[in-house]
Amino acid sequence: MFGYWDALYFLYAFLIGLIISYLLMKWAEKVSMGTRRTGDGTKIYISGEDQDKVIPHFEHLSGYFTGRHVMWGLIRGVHRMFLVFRREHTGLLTDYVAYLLITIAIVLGALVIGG
Amino acid sequence: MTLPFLIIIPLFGAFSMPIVSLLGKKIKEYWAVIVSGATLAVSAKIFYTVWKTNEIILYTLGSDSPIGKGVKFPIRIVWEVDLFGALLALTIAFVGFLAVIYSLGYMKHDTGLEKYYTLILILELGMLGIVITGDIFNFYVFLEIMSIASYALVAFRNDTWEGIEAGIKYMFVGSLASSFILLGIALLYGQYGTLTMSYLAIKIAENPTLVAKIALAFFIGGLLFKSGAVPVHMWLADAHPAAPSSISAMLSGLVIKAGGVYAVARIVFGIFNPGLHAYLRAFNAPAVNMDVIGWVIVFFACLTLLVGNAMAVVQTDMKRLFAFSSVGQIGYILLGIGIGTLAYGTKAGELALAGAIYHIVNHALIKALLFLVAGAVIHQVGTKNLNELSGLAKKMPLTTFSFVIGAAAIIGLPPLNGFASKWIIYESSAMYNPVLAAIAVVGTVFSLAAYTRVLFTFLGRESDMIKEAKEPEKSMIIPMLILVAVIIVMGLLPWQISDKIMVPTARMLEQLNGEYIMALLKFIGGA
Amino acid sequence: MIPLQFITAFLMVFMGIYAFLYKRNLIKLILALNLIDAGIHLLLISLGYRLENGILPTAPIYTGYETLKGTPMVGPIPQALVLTSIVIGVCVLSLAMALTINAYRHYGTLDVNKLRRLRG
Amino acid sequence: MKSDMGLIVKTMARATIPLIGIFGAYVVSHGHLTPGGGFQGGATIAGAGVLFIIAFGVGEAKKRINKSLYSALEGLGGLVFLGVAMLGLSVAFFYNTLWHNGPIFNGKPGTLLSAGYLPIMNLAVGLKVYTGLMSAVFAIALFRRWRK
Repeated sequence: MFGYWDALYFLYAFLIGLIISYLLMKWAEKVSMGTRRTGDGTKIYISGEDQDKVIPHFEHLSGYFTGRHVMWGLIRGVHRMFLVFRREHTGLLTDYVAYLLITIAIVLGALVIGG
Repeated sequence: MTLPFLIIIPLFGAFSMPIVSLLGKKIKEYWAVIVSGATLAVSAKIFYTVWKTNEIILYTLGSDSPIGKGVKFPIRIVWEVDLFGALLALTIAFVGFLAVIYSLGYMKHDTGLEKYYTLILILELGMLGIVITGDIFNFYVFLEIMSIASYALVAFRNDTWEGIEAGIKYMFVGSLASSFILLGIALLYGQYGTLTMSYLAIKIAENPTLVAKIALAFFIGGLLFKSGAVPVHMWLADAHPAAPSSISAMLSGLVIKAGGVYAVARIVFGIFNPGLHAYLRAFNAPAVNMDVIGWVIVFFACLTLLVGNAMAVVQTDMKRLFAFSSVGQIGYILLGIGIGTLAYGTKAGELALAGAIYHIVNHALIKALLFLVAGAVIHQVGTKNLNELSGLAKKMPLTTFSFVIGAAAIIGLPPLNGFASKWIIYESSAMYNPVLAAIAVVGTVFSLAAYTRVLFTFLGRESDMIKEAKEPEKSMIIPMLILVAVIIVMGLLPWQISDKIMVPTARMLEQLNGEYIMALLKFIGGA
Repeated sequence: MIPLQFITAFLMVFMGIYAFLYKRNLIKLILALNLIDAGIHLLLISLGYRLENGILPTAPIYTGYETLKGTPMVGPIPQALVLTSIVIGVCVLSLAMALTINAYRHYGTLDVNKLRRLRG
Repeated sequence: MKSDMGLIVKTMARATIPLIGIFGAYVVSHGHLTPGGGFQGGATIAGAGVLFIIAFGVGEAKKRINKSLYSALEGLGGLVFLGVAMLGLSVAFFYNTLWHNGPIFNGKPGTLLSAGYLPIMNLAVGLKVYTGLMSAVFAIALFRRWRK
């Protein structure tokens, strides 16, 4: 089962992984620039795009991004996703009906066009 | 013939419940236990028969042959039980039996109990009917019996606003979905003039028109609602927490399986067989492109397992968390069925179907256990808010132990039964398309996060709410411990069960040689 | 060429769906549910009613002496199906009424958009 | 809890309730010969019951209607239906053994004493539907008094 071409397959998977991680890094770089809250109203500026508000002892982070940034970016992204999902669950009967009709429309469209 | 007793016994129990309840106060509860126990025995017998002989049982209502007088096609209602149906009937009867025993202690303080037990038996009857029927209108009737019983049971505690609101939402949208299924049946009947599933399969293969495709779309749409796939999962998250916990265990463990994914699998593989249509297309004959429906199911499955498990992470209500986790697990089952449709006839497809069937059984047991645990906590402590429940482990050790086993099994830790089924689904989806396997693993990560939260809550510092808590009574502990024992035993021999039961079941469902149709054709004779 | 009764049936279904999407009163929603069911019943019952050689079919009641020789019969199966479906519809209707009364008791309104305490 | 209905309504109700009941009984018992059957006849008889509740008020109905008896009768109707369906179990569930070789109800088609188990089933279903619908309507009629 495991043959010569499977090695190429792993290479292909590895390349896709590299591309995905590069995109993830770019995205995290963009997302993690900014603020995050730590407590009552205090904000920490991880990367100083706003020089006036950079808190002391964190200046060295300006212009850099680290693994921590990626992590923060991921956490913020996931958190935003949760918020979107929760907001989507409105509890309105009309919405439930609309989702049911949309589902049936998707299946119907797929089957009529491709079936 | 033992097959009709699968319907007769719960029906008899439900009809005789008002009369029995006149006799005494306690008798109706024991009567419900006896009736569901007898159903369990019958279903075990049927499962053993089908598994031993490896043949499909075809039973005709009202006569000894499904063929009408003077005509060459089936006109009677038939029940057609293959291994998949028999396995699900066994699971349904088992979990239903445990839920009835659990209700003895859990529902002790409620009124109107004879209606409760009548409805619970009717719910069981509807699900058993769905899994044994071979007639599509009969399927609709049993689906509606099951649905109406579950609407009523969700709203059973009508003195709370939660049950009523969840019941109304479930009922209105659920009836709309049922109407769409009926519309699909009407279209199929108008086009092909028959209602027997296996004969319908032949007729559709002879002349697959646009009407058949539209009917298939209505079926799939309505049944995705009934199984709680993602854009239409919201009733599930509302209804399961609002119902009494023994009912939540049945709803989450059985109803979304029997009325949802089982029916999807039966319609996709029984009426529109992918192999049959691929064979027709190879000869340039008109056929339904079943790959499209496979990709539709896979699409909704991926959505379901991501969103369901992710929503479980952010809940504060314990039963709501379990309900969203059910949505996520339905995603795995649908993924298995979708890959089974796409990779029909190959090793990956067979494995995926076996994994889906295995996961149906495993999830029914595990989620029933988890909801029973939640019910025990609610019964003893009076709240289901996770923020108020910390430190339960010291006060209720047996309940916490059951929860730990259930949580570990549903995440898929190796020595327990959830691991085997999930592993088969990952493996087969990786064989078909690695991206799908990656999505499935991401879903499991969310699931792990959700259950870790509950576990930390149970093991944490003691809060004020639980100072007085103690273990529930025996009739509630025993079903939980039975489920724990079954989960551990099934976890110890995963591959044996998979090879002996699940793979033959998947083969029979897949019907590479058209066994489901052949069982009927035997009567027609060379048609 | 689509027969008129099929168009009517689907029109009824779409009217029900419209009411489901745009009406807010629970009683109207129950009516919408029944309207959809009635549309499907009309579709089903008209499936059994086909002209054969230009002769209108008669009801399939066996009385032994009244049936005209050679008169086609309407399909009996759709009638049985519709009857079953009507019984199911009555069950759903009565349960919906009971739930609506209970909802009015808890919420003091029949507006379905006010019934949204379960969310998130 | 006195009824608000006037003399005309009450008199008309007194006159028509037996007639509606008789017509419903006719529909039930001739279910295998003419259009109709257990469900339709039972619903018709339940119409008479609803007319009773409307004309004479819930208070009067409460005295006449025994809820647990109705519930037991509903169960009895279901049991009779199930039992008749099980008569032919040696061949198949729902096998019409009375029609093929039974002692009763196997007369010439078109007469009242024919059609095997169908008349018995119609009677059972009629009983079940009448008592079930009456219980439902009665429960809903009692319902609006939750505040008092």
